[in-house]
Amino acid sequence: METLRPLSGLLAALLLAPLLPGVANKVKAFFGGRKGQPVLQLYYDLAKLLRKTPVYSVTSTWIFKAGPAVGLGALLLALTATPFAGRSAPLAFDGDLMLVVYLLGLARFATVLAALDTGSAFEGMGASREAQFAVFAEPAFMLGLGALACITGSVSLSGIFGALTVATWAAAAPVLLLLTAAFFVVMLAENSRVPADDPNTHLELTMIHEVMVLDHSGPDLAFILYGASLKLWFFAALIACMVLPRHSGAWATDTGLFLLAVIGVAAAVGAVESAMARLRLLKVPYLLITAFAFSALALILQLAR
Amino acid sequence: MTTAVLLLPLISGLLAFVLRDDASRRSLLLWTARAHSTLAALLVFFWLSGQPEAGGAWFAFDPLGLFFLAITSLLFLGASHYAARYLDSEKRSPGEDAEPGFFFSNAPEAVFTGSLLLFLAAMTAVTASRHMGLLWASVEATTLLSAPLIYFHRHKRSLEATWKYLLICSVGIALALVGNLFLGAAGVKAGVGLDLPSLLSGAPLLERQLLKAAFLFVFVGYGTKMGLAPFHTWLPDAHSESPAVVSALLSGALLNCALLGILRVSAVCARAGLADFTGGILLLFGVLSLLTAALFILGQRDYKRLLAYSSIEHMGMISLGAGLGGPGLFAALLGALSHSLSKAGLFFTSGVVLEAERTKQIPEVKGLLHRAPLTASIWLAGFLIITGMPPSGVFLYKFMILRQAAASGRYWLAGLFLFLLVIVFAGMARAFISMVFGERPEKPGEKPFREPRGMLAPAALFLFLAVLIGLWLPGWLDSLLKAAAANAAGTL
Amino acid sequence: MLLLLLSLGLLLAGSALAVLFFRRPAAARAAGVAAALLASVCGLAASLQTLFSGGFSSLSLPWPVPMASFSLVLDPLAAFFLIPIFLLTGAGALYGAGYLDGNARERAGLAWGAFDLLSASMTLVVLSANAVLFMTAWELMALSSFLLVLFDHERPQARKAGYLYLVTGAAGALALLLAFSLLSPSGGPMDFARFARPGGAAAAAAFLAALCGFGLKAGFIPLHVWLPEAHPAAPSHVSAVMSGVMIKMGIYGLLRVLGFLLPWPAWWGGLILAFGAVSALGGVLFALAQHELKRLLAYSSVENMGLILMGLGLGMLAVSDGDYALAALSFSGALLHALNHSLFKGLLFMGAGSVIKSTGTGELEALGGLSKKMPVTASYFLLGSAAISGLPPFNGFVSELLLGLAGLLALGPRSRLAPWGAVVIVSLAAVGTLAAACFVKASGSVFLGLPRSRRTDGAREAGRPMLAAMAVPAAGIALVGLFPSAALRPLSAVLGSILGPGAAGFLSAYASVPLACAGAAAAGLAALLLALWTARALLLRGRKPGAGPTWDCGYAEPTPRMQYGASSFSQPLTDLFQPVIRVIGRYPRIQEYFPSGASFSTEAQPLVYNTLYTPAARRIRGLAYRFSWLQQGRLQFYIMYIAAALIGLLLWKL
Amino acid sequence: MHILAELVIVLIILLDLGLAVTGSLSACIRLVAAQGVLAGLLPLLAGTEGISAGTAAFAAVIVLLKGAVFPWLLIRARDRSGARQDVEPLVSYPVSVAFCLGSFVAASWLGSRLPLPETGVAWIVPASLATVFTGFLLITTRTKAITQVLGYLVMENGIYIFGLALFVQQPMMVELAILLDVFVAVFVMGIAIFHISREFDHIDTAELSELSDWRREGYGS
Repeated sequence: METLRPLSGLLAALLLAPLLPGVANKVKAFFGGRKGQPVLQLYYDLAKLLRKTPVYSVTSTWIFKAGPAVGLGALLLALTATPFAGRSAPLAFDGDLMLVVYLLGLARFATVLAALDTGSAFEGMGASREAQFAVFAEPAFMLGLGALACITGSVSLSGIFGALTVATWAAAAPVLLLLTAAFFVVMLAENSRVPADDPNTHLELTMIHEVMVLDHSGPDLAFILYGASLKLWFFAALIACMVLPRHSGAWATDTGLFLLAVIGVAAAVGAVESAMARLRLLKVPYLLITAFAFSALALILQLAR
Repeated sequence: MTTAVLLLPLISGLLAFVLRDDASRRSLLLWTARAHSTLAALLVFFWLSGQPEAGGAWFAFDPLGLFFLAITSLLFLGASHYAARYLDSEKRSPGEDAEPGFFFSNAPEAVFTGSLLLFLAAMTAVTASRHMGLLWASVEATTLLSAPLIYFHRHKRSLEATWKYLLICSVGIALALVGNLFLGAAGVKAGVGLDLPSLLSGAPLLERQLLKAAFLFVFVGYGTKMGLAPFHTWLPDAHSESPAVVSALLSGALLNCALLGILRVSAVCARAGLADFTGGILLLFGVLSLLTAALFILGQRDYKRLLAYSSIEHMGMISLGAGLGGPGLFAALLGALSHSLSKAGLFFTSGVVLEAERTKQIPEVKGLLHRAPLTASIWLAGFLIITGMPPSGVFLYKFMILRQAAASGRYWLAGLFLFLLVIVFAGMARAFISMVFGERPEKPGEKPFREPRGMLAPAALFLFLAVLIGLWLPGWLDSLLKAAAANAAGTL
Repeated sequence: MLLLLLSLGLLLAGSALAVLFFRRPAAARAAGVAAALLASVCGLAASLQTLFSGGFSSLSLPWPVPMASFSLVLDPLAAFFLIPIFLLTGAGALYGAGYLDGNARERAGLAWGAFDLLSASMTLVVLSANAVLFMTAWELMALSSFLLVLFDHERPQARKAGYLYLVTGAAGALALLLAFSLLSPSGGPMDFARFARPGGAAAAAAFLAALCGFGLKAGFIPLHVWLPEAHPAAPSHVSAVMSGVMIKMGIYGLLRVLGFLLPWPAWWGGLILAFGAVSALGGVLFALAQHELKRLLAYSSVENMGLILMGLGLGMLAVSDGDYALAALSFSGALLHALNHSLFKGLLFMGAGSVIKSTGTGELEALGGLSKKMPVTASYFLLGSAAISGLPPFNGFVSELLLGLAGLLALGPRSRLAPWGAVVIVSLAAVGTLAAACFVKASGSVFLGLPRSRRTDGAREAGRPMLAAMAVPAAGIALVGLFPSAALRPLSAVLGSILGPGAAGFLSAYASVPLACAGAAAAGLAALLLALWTARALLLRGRKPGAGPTWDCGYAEPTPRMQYGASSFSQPLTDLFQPVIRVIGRYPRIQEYFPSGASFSTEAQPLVYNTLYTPAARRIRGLAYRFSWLQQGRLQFYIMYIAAALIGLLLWKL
Repeated sequence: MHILAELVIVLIILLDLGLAVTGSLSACIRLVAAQGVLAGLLPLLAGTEGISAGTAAFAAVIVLLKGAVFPWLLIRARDRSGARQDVEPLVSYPVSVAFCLGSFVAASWLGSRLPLPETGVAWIVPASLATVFTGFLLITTRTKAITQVLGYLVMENGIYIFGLALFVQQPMMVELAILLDVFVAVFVMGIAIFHISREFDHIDTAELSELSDWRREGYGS
């Protein structure tokens, strides 16, 4: 158990991440007055997909096959740098947030290339949109992290969230609220949730993430779905770190509270999806620019203190 | 030896008028040039070995004069070889103008060769003069003797150029005479004559106001001849319409003679404590010349005129160097040397380009590399050298002038200088790139062109020398330049 | 030093031999390539030795020219910039041996002569410690690359590029002359050792002149206009050298001159940082809008120079703020990025060259699906693309990590530089994603999907020497990415020679852990990917994947023409940045009921060139045109000028 | 004696005025010749001591050149060229007169500004400088090539008088060299005019403006 404790955050992420989309869907179903699919649906899907034999387009090459694996690998590594329940992540160093952001970039790079490898018009369209939204999401995210670095005086994820305490909240509540909002918006966009994208849409022309992976099947698709849930976990964990500044020091309590917070974030995603409609594609950048503005405003407020 | 170097071209020139036979006249030209250079080299050698020839009261060589004599003589040596080959080719193919169906004849070779040699005599006299009046007379003589050279091709445009050259320069030189009179008047009270040694030694005694007036008149007068804007107007016409060899001599040797005239008077002024006064005027007109050159080089359509404006640009730079004083004078003299070498090389090449393409219009020359690769390469190299690509003397002197401008705290001048140089470069680069490179349009009935090695050799040699002084400035040249600069500063 | 002199000699000899053998292309090529390769080996050995031992050697010989002396200094800063020179000219020579084979044989002699001269002059630029020598080398560098840009001088674009390049090069050189003059106004040789910071406005003037002069070579916005014209015009191995190394000479020179100008006022750093941010963002946006491969790469060089400048600017700000730790981090980020950029940009240009040689075009809209016909080139290009987008585990990430870390540290509690730090990290993030988009587009449209035209029909994999040459930068990319800690020592040595010996310690204090962790993460990522790939293979064991057409949402017969093209890919982004990227679209006008063929294309306008340079040139030409009346041909007027000048002078001066 | 010299000076100024308003080409040539003769005589009249043989000989040469040789050369050139008899000024006569008077005022001002050596003869410095300016006027406002030569000669006259005014003790050799130059200049100009008339059929300098950089049509291409 003692050897597991430092790795507990990573383990929790690996095991529980597929739960989050389920939670979001369940919340959505609740708001819609439906029963909805089971919370564990993604686990079933993954198990089924891993057993399936894939079909490959004759157009595609090894890049198409490598894409999902690279995407998953990048996210796995990113999670090792994600702090968990007030503890340092296994991989924590000055500037590790750069690593995390660029790993997300690597995952995107691989997915987009794989999409282009099919030579399909639809997948190209999705790839283009994915690349476009990242251009706005990533600066907003980086600037938010920078503002946090400015507040806490630390430049690693673990350091930042380790230094984030109740006292910090008391001193800089508006700034931190703005940042939380910015991170939430970035999370919605990066994870293809409403209002940036609709994971459940069936009209390819309007899809972003889903349309990029149309051609993937079998274990490759499983990698992609699992990777997507890990990404959601990553953002949810960060937001949980933001809103849970108080740590008792007891492992079990902290872990439990933290997991609840992560699931709460997923539920909030579901709630937003129930309450809002999807934005027009042209408006999505505006949403992200708003997130950027939140981050910038937070930084300015902090500097002007 | 001074007498010999003065008389040799004079006698040969007179002889050339008498000689009947073209071949013997050409060898007379060549041998006179060679003998003249030998004598000049000997004079330099004796000066270096510490036993300069004393000379007379009227004619003697100080380092400044010696330096300009050396340039003139060297240039003439190249020009004579080029001219021999050129006259040969002109003889074979009667001139056809760029305008179709417009034929012209050439001046008799005797007149051309004779004037060429007498021109050399006059220039030698300029460099040797120890008396301001004599200097003036010699400069005027260069004008008159070069006029027939410009009018070698007997057609309308060269006649027009000759006429303008003659009249503008004569008016200018007349003003220089007024200046000389003022100079004399300035010394009347102190009993200082117009000969250089007494002027220099008695400079502090001269009437300052008159000395200033004298400098102004002399500057405008010789400045006209030197091609400083706004007195430069004759220069593009004369350079573009005369044969390449004459353009080279005008640009490389004649302009220097006028520069020498200005330097002589400014040395006296410096001695009299008027260095700031003369410096300011030299700087002003240097900048004006650069500005004019920049404006007219941009979009220039005639490549010989382009070269002429480039001469104005360099005269402006040299004037800047002289105006800055100190190391700037050294730079100006180095500039005179480098400009003469590289511009002569370029003009020589322009003659071959004209022969190859039968037009002076830049837009009509395309893809010269395909028709005359060697000529095109020399042409391009010349462009790079004249615009100051290192290693070359031009680069060095440009750099030294800039450094001196910075050292004297004239930052605005330095900035303006750079800006104008960029414009000049842009204008010249456009012309040269479009001429040398590109696809060559098919011209019906055009025969393949045999590049005349005899004409290209002096061009290549001069350009090589221009590069060489940027790579290796021999000790003797350095000391000659330093002594000449001291002369020009009035300190020696 | 001796080894370096040897490689200089080898290069010059190779250049001379190649020109002499211009009638026998094979001999010229042999001489040129052999000299370049040998010189690279010697030079690399010497510079690595200096860099890792932190040595310093100099050589000074008299040179009988005013202001000049043949002074060479090999310090870590010089050695650091020698590495990309020798790496890329060696690889470039090898590549060129294959690339130039077959076309334009009669120009081979000149091409190889110019190539070796370019290598030699760049080496001399870095080594020289005298202004005259420096400028000579600098201009020879410009001249030799100018000749190479005009290699295909029958193409009007090449002539335009050559013209622009020559003129901007000359303008830059003149600005440098001014900078050197201001640094050493008093007489005597202009040795770097005698340079001193001038007082007052002269220091600022020297700084601005140097920024202008070196900036014109480094090609940051708005001084970049020659770059996207000239780099595509040259043969690809030359583009690789020009883009990968030659423009770095601007950075080198700036660093060298800044060393003489210490202490720096804060606004210098701010100015450089601002230029850097503008270049980085502008460069990548313009790159995104291009659809010619080499032009795209050229604009991407502008972007990367911007990143380097951002690091420099932040470092300078930190120095004037007294924060040497931050300075050490940002300077080393900038330096390392300079090295990294030469590696991946060299690789990318070589990859682009292989595509162009094999298909005859670099138009993205005419290519596609080449990864099947040129798998090795495709892999190299993808590697370069990932590296240039700053993605782990490659080298681009390491330098961007250092830059980002510096930006984040600037945001720290002692936050006088906080706004600048914010600018740096936001620009980094934006540039990173935009660069990724740009290179996904480039590699996707060239190598992935289906061919968009018949140009790719005859495509073949590049020849052996070209592939071997590409392996060199590729190996560098992987090595720096996996072992970033190895850069610590050389970088400390270089910092020591810029900021003084004290600065070296700061770097290891602040950067050793992040670099080690980045290396570990890179290795971990590699292992993870290997594991995942193995897992995937295990899962698929014994199963035969099906094959079919691409699923196109029910449409049964997708054709290559239905693919997303390069323009369509970037259109959403270019539309959003419309004020910066003026894309002119040529839309078809459909009038008949049954329109036959119609096509749509877009073209990005060079904004800075069109809004800054063209109007300025037009204004000046207009002025020249207006004043051309002065030379109207009438003698009377000419004489009047003389009279007027005389009278004016008399009134004014007497 | 000085009275005589001053009378000559006044005559020279009047000749300047006359040149400014004369419309006939041959009259102009005669006026310039007269001015030259007067200028040549001036040293004989203005000298304070006796007239040496050298001075007399020099004066004789000048009178001969300016009074006989130059007019002859110019009239020959005019006849050869078949030029019309008018000088065709570019500005109206009143303006020419005003300019001439203005130049005299300016010359007086200039002379007063400069600490020139005392001369025995009144107005000689202003008159000489005014003559130089009149030469400029002739060159710049007349269209014919011959009038430009005339202008040049008037300038030379002015300069000659100016030299006298300053009483600079020129050595004879320099004087001679200068004189020779002027002579050759006029000679060469005469030849040039001859050629011009042959090439162009007339000597109107408006024709002599083909060589120019004036881009009237706008910046092409």
